[in-house]
Amino acid sequence: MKYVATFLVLLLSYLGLVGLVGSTEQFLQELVLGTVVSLVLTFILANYVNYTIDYKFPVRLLVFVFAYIPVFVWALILANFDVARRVLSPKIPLNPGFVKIKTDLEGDFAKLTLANSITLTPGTLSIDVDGNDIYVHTVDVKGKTPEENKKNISARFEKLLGVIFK
Amino acid sequence: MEIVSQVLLVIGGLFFLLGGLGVLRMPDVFNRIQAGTKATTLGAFALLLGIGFMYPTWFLKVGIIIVFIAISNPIGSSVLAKASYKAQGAPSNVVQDDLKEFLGGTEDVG
Amino acid sequence: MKNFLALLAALGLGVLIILSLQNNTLFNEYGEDVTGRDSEEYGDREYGEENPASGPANIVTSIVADFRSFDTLGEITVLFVSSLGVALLLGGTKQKRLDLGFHPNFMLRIGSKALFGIILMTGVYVTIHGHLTPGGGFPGGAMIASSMLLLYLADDTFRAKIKGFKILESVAGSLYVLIGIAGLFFADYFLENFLNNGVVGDLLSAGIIPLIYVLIGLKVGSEISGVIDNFLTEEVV
Amino acid sequence: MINAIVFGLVGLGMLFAIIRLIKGPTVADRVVTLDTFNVITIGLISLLAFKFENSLFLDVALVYAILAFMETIVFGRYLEGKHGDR
Repeated sequence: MKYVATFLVLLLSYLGLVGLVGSTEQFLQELVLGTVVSLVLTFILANYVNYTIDYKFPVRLLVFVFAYIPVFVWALILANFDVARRVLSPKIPLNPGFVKIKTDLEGDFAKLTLANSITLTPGTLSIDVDGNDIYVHTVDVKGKTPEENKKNISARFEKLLGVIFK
Repeated sequence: MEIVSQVLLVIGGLFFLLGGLGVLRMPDVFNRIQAGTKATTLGAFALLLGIGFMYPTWFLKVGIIIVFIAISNPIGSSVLAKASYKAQGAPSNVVQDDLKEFLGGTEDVG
Repeated sequence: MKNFLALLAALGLGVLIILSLQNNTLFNEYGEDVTGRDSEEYGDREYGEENPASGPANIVTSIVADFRSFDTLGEITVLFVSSLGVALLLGGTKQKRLDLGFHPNFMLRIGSKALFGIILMTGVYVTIHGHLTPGGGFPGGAMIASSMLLLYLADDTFRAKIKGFKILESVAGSLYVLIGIAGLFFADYFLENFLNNGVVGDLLSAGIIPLIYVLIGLKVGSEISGVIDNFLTEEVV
Repeated sequence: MINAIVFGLVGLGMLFAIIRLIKGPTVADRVVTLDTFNVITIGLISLLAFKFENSLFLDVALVYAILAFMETIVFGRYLEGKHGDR
């Protein structure tokens, strides 16, 4: 199964790089070449990179695209207006601190996605992940304990990510 | 289509401006990382999407760049944040510092 | 005062360069267009046309990998010698990863695996499309090596199978010379093009240039990866 | 018209980043600013693709993005290592 996942990732990135320019014949040439190259690289690399995939993957992808990404983009836009408000005010309002957030997610890619989302949402920047703790720099410290911070910062993402990465 | 693309381009430019301004105005390293990363990520998304709407055949390539920036930008800033914490410790105005127990305290190295 | 003079000198030079690119009679008494003085014969290639005498859609590539292919052979020899020097100085027999005393953070460790595919495929794409797009073997090889560097930096214990790289490098180098000798047999000169030129803009066009660029990409990528490996490992005492 | 506006905005952003790059009191500040500056440059290269209507500039932008990311990682690891085993 890991061979299939690696092959798909490599082939999709090749096709994305080639793009849709050119005639159908050219595209077919690129497709054949990309398949060959991806096959060769798959057998070399599959042991280094552990991409995993299973039969429920299409459903998860749909949930990711249609439920997670809108929430994420909305949070990103809010984050930028927050930054703009802070930058443009004459005296920058700050109450910074380093806090710890507990997460219930299992799996490395799930935690990576959560950490990336935390970085791109209002006022927070994830610094490191250690087991089930995420260390975060926030501009505005609100709660003291990891649980309170979780409610403030990451709860809405965790619910969705729990569905996507089982 | 053209209108959408032009609006997106201007939005992208505005957020790049905001990123530069944020890096210039924020008082310490961690806040600079925050402002810079958020603003330039959204700016790059908007600008690249604007280009994609103008020339629909480029959409796949634009998508690859967007995916790459979406994954790589937060990782880069987290690496930088950890390195800056190790290099100069927490800034003086923090209210709470949970990171100290994890990364260890910093003695003054100058 | 010194700073001011330096700034003035830099500004003056900038103005001179900009002026010299305009169509005026200040430097050029006929007022000719100096910006468009590339060789017309090779510069004006249309996509979808039958290929002219020799060479790909990209004129820089046609110079590097066709007209001056022998020089390029010399260049990759220089790279080979420098990587050999690094291996001679720093390489040993029993090696392990250098213990830096600090570890990559979680996000880099996992994220590198997600990004590795994109970076590697970009290197492969740039290498393969060297005759169609700007780029080619040297930047493509550098991208492949940088994907390796990412894995090295993101994982404390990672080591590539460096023996495979050495084999790849020598095979690629030998094949380059073999292609040159084939040119001697099928055409007239060493490294002369002996394949069909095709149509400008196709994937299979420009004769032996794509082959040569793929070989250069493999060679550069494996050599720089070997150098990175030598710098990040140490001998077991 | 639209080109001039967007190029102007992006250029101003670069200018602010360069001021911080020169001023930045510590190495960490400069590296952080360079990271921001690189992403702005990616945007600028993509804008060139828009202006010259040539998708090859997007390849350049992608390669620049990858190299900028590698540069950030290398500088970050260097900063970490400079201050010993903490």
